[in-house]
Amino acid sequence: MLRSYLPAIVFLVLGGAVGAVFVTINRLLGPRRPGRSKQDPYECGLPSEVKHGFRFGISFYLVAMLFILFDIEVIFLYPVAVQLKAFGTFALMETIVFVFLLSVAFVYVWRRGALEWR
Amino acid sequence: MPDAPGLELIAQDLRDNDPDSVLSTVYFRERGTLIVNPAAIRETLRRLRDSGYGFLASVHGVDYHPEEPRLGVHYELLDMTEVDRLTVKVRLHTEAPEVDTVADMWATADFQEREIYDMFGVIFRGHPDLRRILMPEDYEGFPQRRDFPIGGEPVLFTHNEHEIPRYYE
Amino acid sequence: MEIKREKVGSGEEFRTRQLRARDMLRGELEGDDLDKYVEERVIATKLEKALDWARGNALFPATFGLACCAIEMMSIVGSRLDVARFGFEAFRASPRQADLLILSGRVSIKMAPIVRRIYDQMLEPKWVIAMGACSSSTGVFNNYAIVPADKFMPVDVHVPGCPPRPEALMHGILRLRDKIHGDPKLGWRERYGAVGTEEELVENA
Amino acid sequence: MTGVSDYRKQEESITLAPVDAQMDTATGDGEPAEAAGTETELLTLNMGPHHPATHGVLRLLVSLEGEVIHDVKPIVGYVHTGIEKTCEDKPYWKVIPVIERMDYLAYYFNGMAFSAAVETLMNVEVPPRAQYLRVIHMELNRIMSHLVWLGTSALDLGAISMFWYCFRERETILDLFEMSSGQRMHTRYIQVGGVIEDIPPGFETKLRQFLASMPTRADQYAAILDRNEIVLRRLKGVGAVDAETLLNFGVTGPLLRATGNPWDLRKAAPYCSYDHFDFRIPVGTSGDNYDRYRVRLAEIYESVKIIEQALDGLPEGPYITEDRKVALPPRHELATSMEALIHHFKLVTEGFRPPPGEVYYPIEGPRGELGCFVLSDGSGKPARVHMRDPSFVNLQAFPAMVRDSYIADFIATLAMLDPILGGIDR
Repeated sequence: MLRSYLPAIVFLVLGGAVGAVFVTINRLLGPRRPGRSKQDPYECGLPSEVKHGFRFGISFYLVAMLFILFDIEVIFLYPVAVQLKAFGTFALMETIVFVFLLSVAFVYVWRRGALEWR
Repeated sequence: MPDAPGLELIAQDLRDNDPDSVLSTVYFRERGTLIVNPAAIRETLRRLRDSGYGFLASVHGVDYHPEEPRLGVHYELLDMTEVDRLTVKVRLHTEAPEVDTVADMWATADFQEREIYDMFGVIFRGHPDLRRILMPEDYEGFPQRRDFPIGGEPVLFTHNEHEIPRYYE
Repeated sequence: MEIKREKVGSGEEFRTRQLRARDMLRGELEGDDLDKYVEERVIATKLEKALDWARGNALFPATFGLACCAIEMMSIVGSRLDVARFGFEAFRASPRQADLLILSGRVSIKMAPIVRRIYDQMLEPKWVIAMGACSSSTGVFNNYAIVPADKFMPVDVHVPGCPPRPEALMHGILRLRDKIHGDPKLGWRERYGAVGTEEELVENA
Repeated sequence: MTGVSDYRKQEESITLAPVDAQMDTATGDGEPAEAAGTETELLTLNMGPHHPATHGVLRLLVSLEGEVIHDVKPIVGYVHTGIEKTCEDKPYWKVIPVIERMDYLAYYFNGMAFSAAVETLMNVEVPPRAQYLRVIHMELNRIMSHLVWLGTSALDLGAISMFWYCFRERETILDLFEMSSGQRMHTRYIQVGGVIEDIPPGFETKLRQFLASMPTRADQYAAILDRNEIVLRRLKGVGAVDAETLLNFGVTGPLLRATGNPWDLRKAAPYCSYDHFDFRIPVGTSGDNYDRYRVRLAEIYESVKIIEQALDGLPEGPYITEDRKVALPPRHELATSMEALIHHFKLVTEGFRPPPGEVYYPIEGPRGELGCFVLSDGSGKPARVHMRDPSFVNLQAFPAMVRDSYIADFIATLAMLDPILGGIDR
């Protein structure tokens, strides 16, 4: 069972290794002179007053939700696209229904005006 | 440009309205200048604007140091239809450098009056947001007055290299 | 100080190197030939020198256009003076991603604390080039409003000129690169045999 | 919302547009705003001095409602060099290098404004060849200024390749400046009484090559940007202000001409023999960002036309006034005539002394009316030099352009405003 997953595992290990190497090298070799004003948030050279407890507008949250909703849909299409020959026409019909359902959701959201950026 | 008689005509009908508004007129290099009493500046400029000088090109301050009413504020008016320029000048003493603002008549005067306040210390009564524009907010002194030292570092020559502390002392 | 001219390599020596490289590629090079070949290619160096070599060749300048020198700084990115040939093309906007601050322009007293804060917020290792006469000394305007960069910031390279030609700024950047690589060419001190006449500061004399 | 830091207490007097009544922000540090309701709080942000999109050290205090701009407060002065104070301490002909560093993209115009003011002060008549040379160099400088503006604004909109095209043209123009005056920027070519040097022999051929290639290059820029989908979406109908409010703000130059008002000092009050050339004034229709872009691009073609006519009709004669009181005598005369030596000595040591008086001389800079006010008290040094800088006045109209627009349009409008901070802060 492990054989077929080997490339994916090697891929994951390599990715993690490269990321770790870059972080540790910077931490080890980079000169470290912590300064008080180096920790301050950078706001074009002036001391920043935006405290982290700041409340954002609702439209940012709405757009994030819509993005997640429609972007995950693409992820579901990948496995089907890779093995389309093996699954045959049944999978094709399946994905069409899936996409149609989501497009209904998309039209609803569109008509309700959630996509208006204000 | 309003030629000499034209300038006198303008001064004349300003005086008809308010006798002591125009103190004197100067005609130099084909350019007319009206020297106006500081109290009547708003009325004069409004009247000139209605009579055609609708565009205020520039408002700038001048320090005539030796002459007594030291601080001067110049208003460069421009009549875009007849391409006619006129300068209106106001002379102020340093003890009470107060004059009415024209920022509500021309929005262009907002920044320029703030610069005059910043550089010469002329206070514009009624200005929406009179504070320093070019110098830091907490700067003391008005840099462009003639008695303000020009500042900067003295240049090191052989004769004064011992009096001036080197940069590392 | 006369200029010595040596030939790069006479014809036949160049031929032998070509043949050895071909044998190397075919894998037929053995014995001491192989050792000599490898020795020439590998330089034994300390980690620090390798780091300096890497840092020197990939400085990310922070776009810090103050005044007229900024226009000349912009033109070194242009096509005639391509600073990308030396690896300095990526002008970063935020101090977090930059390690070279080119102070191009005049620093007024209202701007000095901001320049100092941005210098503090840059990550180590960081270098500063004071471009133009105004940031090195007060330049043309020796008056109440201008502060020379040395007064509030450690500066590595001063580029004279008002504004300095783009080639002068490029020369300044390359001179900084030599300084990072640890062998700062002393320029006129070498040309006129004045090595050793550097002015020592009083506190560390 | 945000506790007030000690730095802001120093600027306590900055008053932003009052937040709409029914919304109250957090009072003091720490307590959350109870009845803020669904209304989003205003985020006060500094698009501060060190920012890639502000075309110099311009600080914009922006209060944002989500991504919509509620109010903008431009705060300037971060590159204030006290140039007008420095001018009062220098003889007249030493003032020109200092004046040229004010609006560092229009240095020929600064030199011209100051020299023309001093010439009217002293009633010096500039020979026709000098006037034509001044026109040639000023129009080249206008093209260069528009090219730098086009390069950096297209960079702000994302068209990075435009930066390289425009700076390639700029290099050819700077070569011409270097040929005629020896220096790329701040050339001090225009002097009181005329120009410093006559143009070298090879200048005319190189200039003709440039004039031949510039219109085709400008066509290429137009082909890239004019009907580009992104540029149209970003610029069309954005930041439009009607001519009336612009005039009230004192705005002149391409910003005013974009709204359809053909006010251009070269046509309205011709100076320095501009009336000898026929050229047209490009005028927009609706005054939005797209018109400002098209007006400036069309001005490049007009400037090329002016230079061609000036080069064809370049009169012979002296390149600087013959009046020895103002201009240095030629070097070879010093060996022979005593008067030339005396004039030379007097000019070099102390400079000339204009009669007491004051003059305000406006000319048409690349960004609007650039007026130089010179007050002389009869001594060798000017008593007061003031430059009415177009960028300083045009910046006041900026809040009116961007209120209730998105941040992206804010950046595009700031790019089209073409502020030069050296001119704003003097």
